[in-house]
Amino acid sequence: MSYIKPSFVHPALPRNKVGYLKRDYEGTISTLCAGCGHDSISASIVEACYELNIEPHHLAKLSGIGCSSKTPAYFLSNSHGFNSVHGRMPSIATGANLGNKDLIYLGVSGDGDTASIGMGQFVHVIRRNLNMTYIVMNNGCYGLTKGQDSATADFGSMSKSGGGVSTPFQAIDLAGMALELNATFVARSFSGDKDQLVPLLKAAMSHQGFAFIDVISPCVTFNNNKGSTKAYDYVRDHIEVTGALDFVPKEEEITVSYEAGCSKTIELFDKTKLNLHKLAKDWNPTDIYSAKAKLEATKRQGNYLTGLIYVNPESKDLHRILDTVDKPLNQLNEAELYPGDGVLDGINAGFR
Amino acid sequence: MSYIKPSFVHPALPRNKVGYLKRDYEGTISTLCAGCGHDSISASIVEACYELNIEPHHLAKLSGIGCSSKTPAYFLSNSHGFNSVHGRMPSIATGANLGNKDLIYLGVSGDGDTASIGMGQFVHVIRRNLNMTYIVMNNGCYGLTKGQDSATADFGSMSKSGGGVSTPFQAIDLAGMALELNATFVARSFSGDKDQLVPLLKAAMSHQGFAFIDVISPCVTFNNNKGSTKAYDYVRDHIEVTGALDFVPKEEEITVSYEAGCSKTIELFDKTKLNLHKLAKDWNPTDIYSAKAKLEATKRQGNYLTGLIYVNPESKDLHRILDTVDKPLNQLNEAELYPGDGVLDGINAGFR
Amino acid sequence: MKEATTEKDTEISVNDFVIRFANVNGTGSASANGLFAKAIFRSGVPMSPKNIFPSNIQGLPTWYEVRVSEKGYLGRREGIDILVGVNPQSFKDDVESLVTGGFLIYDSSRQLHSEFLREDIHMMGIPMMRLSMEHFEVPRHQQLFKNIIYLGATVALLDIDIQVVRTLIEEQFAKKPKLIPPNFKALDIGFNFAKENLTCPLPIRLEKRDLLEDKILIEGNEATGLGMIYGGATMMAWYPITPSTSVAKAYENHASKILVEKQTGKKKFAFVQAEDELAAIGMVIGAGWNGTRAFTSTSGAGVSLMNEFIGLSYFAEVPATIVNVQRGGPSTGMPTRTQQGDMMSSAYASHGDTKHILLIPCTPKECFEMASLALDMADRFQTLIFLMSDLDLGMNEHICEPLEWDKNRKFNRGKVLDANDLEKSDLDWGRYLDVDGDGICYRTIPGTHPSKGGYFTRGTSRDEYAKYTEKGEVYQRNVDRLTVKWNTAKNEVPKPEFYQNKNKGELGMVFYGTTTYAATEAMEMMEEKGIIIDSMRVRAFPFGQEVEQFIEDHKEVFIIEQNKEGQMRTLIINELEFSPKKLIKVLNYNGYPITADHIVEKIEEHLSIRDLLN
Amino acid sequence: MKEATTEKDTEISVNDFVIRFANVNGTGSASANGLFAKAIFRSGVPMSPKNIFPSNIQGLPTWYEVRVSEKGYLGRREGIDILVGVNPQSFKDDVESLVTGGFLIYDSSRQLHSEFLREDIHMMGIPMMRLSMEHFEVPRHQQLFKNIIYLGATVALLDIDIQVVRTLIEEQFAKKPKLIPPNFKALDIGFNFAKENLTCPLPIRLEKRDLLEDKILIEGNEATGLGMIYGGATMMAWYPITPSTSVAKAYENHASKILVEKQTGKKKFAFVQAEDELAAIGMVIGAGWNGTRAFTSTSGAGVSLMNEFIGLSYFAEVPATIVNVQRGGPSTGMPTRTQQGDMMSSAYASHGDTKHILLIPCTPKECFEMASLALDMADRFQTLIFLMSDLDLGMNEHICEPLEWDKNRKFNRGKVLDANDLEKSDLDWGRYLDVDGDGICYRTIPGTHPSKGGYFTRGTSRDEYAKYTEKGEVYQRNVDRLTVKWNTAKNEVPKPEFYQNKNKGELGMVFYGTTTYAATEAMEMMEEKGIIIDSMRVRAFPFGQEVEQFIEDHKEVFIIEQNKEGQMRTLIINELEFSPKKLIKVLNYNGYPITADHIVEKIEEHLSIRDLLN
Ligand SMILES: Cc1ncc(C[n+]2csc(CCOP(=O)(O)OP(=O)(O)O)c2C)c(N)n1
Ligand SMILES: Cc1ncc(C[n+]2csc(CCOP(=O)(O)OP(=O)(O)O)c2C)c(N)n1
Ligand code: SF4
Ligand code: SF4
Ligand SMILES: [Mg+2]
Ligand SMILES: [Mg+2]
Repeated sequence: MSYIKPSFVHPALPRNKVGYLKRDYEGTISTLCAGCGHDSISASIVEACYELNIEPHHLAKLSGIGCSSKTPAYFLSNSHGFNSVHGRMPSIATGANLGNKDLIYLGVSGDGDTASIGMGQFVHVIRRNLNMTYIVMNNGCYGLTKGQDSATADFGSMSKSGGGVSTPFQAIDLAGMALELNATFVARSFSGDKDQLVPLLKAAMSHQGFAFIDVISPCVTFNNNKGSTKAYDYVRDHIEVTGALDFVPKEEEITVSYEAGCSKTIELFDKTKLNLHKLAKDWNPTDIYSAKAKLEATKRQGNYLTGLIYVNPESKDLHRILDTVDKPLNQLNEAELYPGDGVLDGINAGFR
Repeated sequence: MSYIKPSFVHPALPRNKVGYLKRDYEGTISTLCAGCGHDSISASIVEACYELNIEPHHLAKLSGIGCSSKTPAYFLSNSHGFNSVHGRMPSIATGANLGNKDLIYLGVSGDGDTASIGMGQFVHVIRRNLNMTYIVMNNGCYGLTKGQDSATADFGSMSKSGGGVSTPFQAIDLAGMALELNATFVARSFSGDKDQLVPLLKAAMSHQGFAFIDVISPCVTFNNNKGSTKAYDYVRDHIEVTGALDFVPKEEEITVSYEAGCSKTIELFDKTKLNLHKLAKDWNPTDIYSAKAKLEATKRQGNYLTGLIYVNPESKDLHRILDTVDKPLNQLNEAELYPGDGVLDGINAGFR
Repeated sequence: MKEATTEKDTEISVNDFVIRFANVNGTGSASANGLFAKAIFRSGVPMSPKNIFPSNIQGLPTWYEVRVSEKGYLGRREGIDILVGVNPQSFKDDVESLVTGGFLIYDSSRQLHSEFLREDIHMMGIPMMRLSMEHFEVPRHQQLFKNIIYLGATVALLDIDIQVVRTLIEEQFAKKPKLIPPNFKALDIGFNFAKENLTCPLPIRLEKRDLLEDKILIEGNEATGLGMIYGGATMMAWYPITPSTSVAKAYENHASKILVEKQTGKKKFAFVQAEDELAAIGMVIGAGWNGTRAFTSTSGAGVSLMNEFIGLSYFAEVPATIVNVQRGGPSTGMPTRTQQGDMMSSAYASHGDTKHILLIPCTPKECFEMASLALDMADRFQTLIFLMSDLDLGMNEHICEPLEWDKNRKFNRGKVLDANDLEKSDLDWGRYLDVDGDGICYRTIPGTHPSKGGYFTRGTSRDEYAKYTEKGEVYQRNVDRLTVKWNTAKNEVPKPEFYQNKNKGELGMVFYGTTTYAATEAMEMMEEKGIIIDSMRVRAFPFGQEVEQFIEDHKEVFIIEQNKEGQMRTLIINELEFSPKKLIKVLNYNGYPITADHIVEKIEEHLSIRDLLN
Repeated sequence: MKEATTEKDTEISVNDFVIRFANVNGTGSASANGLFAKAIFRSGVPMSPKNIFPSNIQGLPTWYEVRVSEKGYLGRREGIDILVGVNPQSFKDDVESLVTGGFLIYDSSRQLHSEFLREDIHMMGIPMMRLSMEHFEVPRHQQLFKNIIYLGATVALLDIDIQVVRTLIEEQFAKKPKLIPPNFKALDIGFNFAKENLTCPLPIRLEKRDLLEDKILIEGNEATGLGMIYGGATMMAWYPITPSTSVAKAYENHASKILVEKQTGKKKFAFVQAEDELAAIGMVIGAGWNGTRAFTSTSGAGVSLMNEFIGLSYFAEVPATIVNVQRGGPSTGMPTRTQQGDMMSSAYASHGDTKHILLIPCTPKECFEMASLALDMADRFQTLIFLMSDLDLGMNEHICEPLEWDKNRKFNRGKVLDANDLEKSDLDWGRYLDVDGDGICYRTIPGTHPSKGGYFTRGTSRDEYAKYTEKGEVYQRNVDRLTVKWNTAKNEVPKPEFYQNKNKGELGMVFYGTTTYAATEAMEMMEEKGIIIDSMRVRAFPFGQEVEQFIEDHKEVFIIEQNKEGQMRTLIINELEFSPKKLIKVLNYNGYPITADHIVEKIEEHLSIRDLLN
């Protein structure tokens, strides 16, 4: 059941550059559990889209199945969305993107949806460098089916539904996987850290290619207990940050100046700039080897590395790889697709 | 079509410790293309099983679909085999292994079978540390369906069937993936290097857990041309070896002595010893971080790292993780599985 | 609006009513509701609860409906007599759902908005939340005990023995005894409030009986899980999906207690949460190939994903068992609603010419029995067996006979050759050689013999000796043998159950699974109206001689089922070659369990139209 | 053994024979065999080649069979008149496959073993390999040109115009002119050897005709790929699988030439080799959702894997097209043999109550037309369409009318609202609102309008305004609308084709797809015997009024198809509610294309049994 929110608009509410209120980026009222990390991520998405001046119909929301995959109903009501099938959102996103390169594609998935049933598609959408933002709302469990361990549940972690038995398998580190697969944008964040997540989302949506954000997002109902490494308390205590990120849209100047030596500016394809500061010293965000090493070093210390982990500013997305025309394929009409008079005659002749 | 080979046995042919001839480990005549790398791997498997004194019925062969997956017909005729469906051999192996932990499981797959349709199962069989040897006969293409690129085809590589277009995607490095997923035994070899492959196979089959061997295995029909990075010539020229491996069965002593400083002995679970020498200096086979770094360094130089890459001698396989009884589950009889008199009465009572 | 309960405009009705609890999910109401149902069960009166829950974890409307029926009608019945409405979201609809003269029990902590008033029902306010807040401090407790307060009130109103409920609470919290006193307290608060402020008991009420003997109250999925254990399944692989998840849970829970080696604590079973349904069925087939009894449980989308592997099991002839707990389709559909909508897609699953054996239980007891039977039949027929349950059977509690197991029962392992068999000098063994003429061949298990019996199992065509072939006539011989095997199965699957002893009237009725509850009730309702209909409950696919005969013997046969297309009817027409004309669809497919009223209405509709035409 | 060719014990027979080439695959014979077939085509004589190849790349037996039929019978015919046997592995079987009086052309480089001798055939040795080694040096060339040598010999023996073959060689090697002279040389070697050593021509021979007008010779898959291009498909996603791979190849090859922006060289299409079939269909659905025409092609196992997604397309009502090039099933089955074995599993694919539109072409021309029609219908009905081809149609060359395209044709995009439509003030838009009463609703494409028309597409139940719901009556309204849509489709799918103009005799015949070739031939054979059977070729599922009427009009109807269970018959019974009794199965399911003889035999068998019973 979803509720329509009251639609009274206070005249003085601020509008962004494209004329929308923050509210225009919201969705129906969430039906998730009160306190669910996923709702915080939805709020960050609303924020990021508002600040990024995205027109709602220029964005398409895609998801698989799960509590996490329900969230696209809770943000950007005016955008088209597709709640597809379990684990297969990447293929839906690929087809949609190939059909219309001009939209922004925002995919939302869960750790069950991505790391188990969806692993194959996750790997291959990375390999194709599809131009999309892919968020995993990572709670280490299967929320919607009542709390079973997912493949990102850490070895030794204990969930509420596990009956006192701790996870006996090694966790899959989705950010590590993405790096191993040469993803062109890899980040991690925490649902509770909006300050970090919002600029990451903006950077991800500005990136030309596959932008992956692994967001640790506690499940308050099944995996927020003591002993769980995906509980709010545990995560808060085990975060190590790569650096702070300032997102500077293409038309803007970098105004703040940071201490030399521990800051870095990366220019994306569309002239957007990512301004990084307070950098971890053993980390270079545009060097994938350094990123891998940093991720691993942090893991070895039992911590979550958050923030931007790696970005390839030279990234070429699938459309560039396939060399498609500039006009979206879904807008090519009969005349544009007609191979020309005589062509079929020629083809027929070739078969005689 | 498969042919029965002549069965005349020369009385003086050597037999191994369990009384079998080399021929007892062979299969029907191969129907693969003359010169196919896969046939050489089959020959190495025959050799390894013979030398390892495996009784044929103590080994089960499993495969998916593809030229590679046909090979189990070409070795170990007396062993049971299962040519299953495309990309899903790991799940078949898991079920079989859970049913009878006492057999040796040898899985054979192709790069199409594993890196595309089978990626999800590959990832998860690693995560479960199933006790099996998993060989990918890696030719960078789909042999059986006539040479399309597979996901292990290197960026820029050119296949015969590609119509002069080079691979526009990054290759998936299956050994890298396995390491990222904490596989407990990771190796790479080349179909043309029997001397390296045979001891690796023996070590893999002795390892208690998931042993992965990525074997570069040229497809002479579709991907052995100039411009292909999976062609015999190219591979031969681009190999870097981690070290030489001597396999020392549990009952034997290490007799050869190697130069100190560049050799290392690893004892496996069953007291089998892996004796490594001529070690690459920046590599420690039991340290996964060193293994990852070495693999990556080699890749950056455009080379294939071959040999044993990583082994975890403490590996605990799925049966240990699940804590199953010592007797194979498929041999538990009615008496052993009967929960006992009165148990059902108790259960019924609980539902009143 | 009527004055609460005092007026005698509702006649006294004992042990025959439907009560519905309208709650918000995730607020702890499940426990209170379950206690209510169990109290009636313990009072010896037939009843059946239906849990109508949303596909979400917390905060959405959920209903718990209990039908109490002295006559033993356990199907759903339309028309709610008593409604306990504590969910503001659904309150309006809930109030409307009551029958005229029905009783509404609501939380009067806050004044009721006039839009909710109905003149034709009895409205009984109980200030549940206020009472709870007065007596409990912690907000979480206030929330939880509110539920026990309304439970106490219904106990008083329906004249349920409060001692029965107390005992249930004691049992429930036996391991957390500290929770017993506050539960007792809340129960009393509600009970006393009702006694003091409302006229108790209502004209609709309960009276103790002894109608249930030693019957048990159990969910179908729980019984299925147990049946698999007794049937010898030592491997289960699965992937979570509603409404099948509780099969896995039951298997794991019980196996962890009763399939454990005493001395070592080690497990005599392997329980694997797979990465998806394709892997789950692959593991089951791998185990089956290796001579291990194994199964998976899933629902709609999961079965669709298993299609390729199902064909492998069928064609390579490897035993496997799938429990399909059906839910509302197509696609993700209505994951928390019930249907019998996968009959055809299961029977004919996978590409090419395939058919699969279906076993169709209707009670938890039968789930238990058919679970072990499925394992036997998978081994016996070296093929894939579907156990076709549904959400209603699987996830709701049902009253049934106690589970039984013959301790001397042997597993039917089917035709398996051991090392001695293989040694026999005159043995001309071919894996796909039909020695006995029943279409079933002898198989071998990996590891059996060092030089004999090894073969390469495959999903491609092969000859009798398991050698790969592309020869047309050899292929054809093999698939024709599969037809022989199919025909053999017809004689060995469970026979149908007849009601009214086949008196060979003109009219017949066919149903299966959970439709049975309402169908048998409908039969009696029609009998009262003078319409005699013979009935048959189908318990398996393919159909044996008895099924064919029954349909043959009747001029018109109603096929009653819970899907849109009349899928069982299609199976019957297609396999038994009956004229579709004589088989009339009676369908219900809105996701709620079918009711007897609906069946009667549809049948009468048909009969009156037919009479009109004649 | 008969003396080669001189005796006149075989009557002269012109343009009516079957010749089979028995080769080893991967040895370059495909090119020689193709030249042979094309030479006959260029001689203006109807013929049809069948490639019978193994599921492997090199070294196994492969056959190429050409039927030449002046009367234009293009189905397969049993009985081989001439066999060119150059494969030692299969030689024994090949020799046996010849009809009495037939001609065996073999490689006499080595002495023939006596076990291969047959008294009742003509044996003509040609020292192919020896001749090749004498004239060519490189071993690879010796191997290759051996094939052209036997081609030269057959040209002489059958009296084919050698100039026709020369022209074909010139065309084939237009881009590698250096290869022309050695091919000419080899051709002459064989030709001259035959002329000098054997009596040419054989009594069985070719004569030029002009029976083919402007017809073309093309594989069905090639035409399908082209049809998709003309039909406006700008996205194809696929995964390699025999026998569907060449659909993808054709689409890619042609699109790379004709769907390219002149100025920039950029592509007006996206062609993606997916990681598996689940991803392929997912991409197609994603594209369809986004208003892009897209399709995938696959076969048996692939369709099984797509089952879950097929249900999503159906229930969420997203356009998608699957080309199913059927092969021998079940499971991996016989991947290089033909069958019509996926009719049911495609028609009812996915769990729950689902049904899908099938289009069933029978010639490459129709593949071309139905490909674009499928795209139109997917958009029009907002659902998934299957184009049901098979290996025989898809991978063998067939003679058919040239492909045609009306350049003024508009794509039928179905009911799509654009920004202007959405602006209309009186618009009460609901994504699943049946405004027109045909069950088809108005959809919107992402990106259309900043504040209107956005909705959340899902595979779960929802109301008319695309809002999630679990309400039974809303669910039911929605699926009942899908039934209305289904009924609408019945009137819009391609109508059946009738042969013999429905003269309403007692007997009827129904067939579809590649079965048509043999069925129409059988019809004429039976007519000659005095048995008149009306015929109908079904071209789509669901069935329209015409299909129903035809079956209604005949007392007995034979349903001829290439699968074991009679799947089309099941669809007819189930959807049209005919009594199974009047529908008689005539089946062929050994993987080889069905023959007219087989059909006639089965029908006569039935008729004589029936007469016996009467
Ligand atoms: C094919 C299929 N299998 C199983 C399910 C049942 N299912 C629904 S959600 C879910 C798990 C979701 O977990 P996750 O992706 O981590 O999301 P969360 O609920 O934790 O946010 C499963 C298994 C399904 N819908 N489809
Ligand atoms: C579900 C399914 N899809 C597609 C195929 C067709 N197919 C057979 S083998 C193969 C590729 C094999 O490639 P690879 O695993 O690399 O093996 P290789 O032949 O190169 O050794 C494919 C796609 C199939 N058998 N099943
Ligand atoms: S169950 Fe967990 S993941 Fe799902 S909504 Fe509740 S808190 Fe969030
Ligand atoms: S096609 Fe390639 S992979 Fe297959 S058998 Fe031939 S050489 Fe080997
Ligand atoms: Mg999760
Ligand atoms: Mg390969």
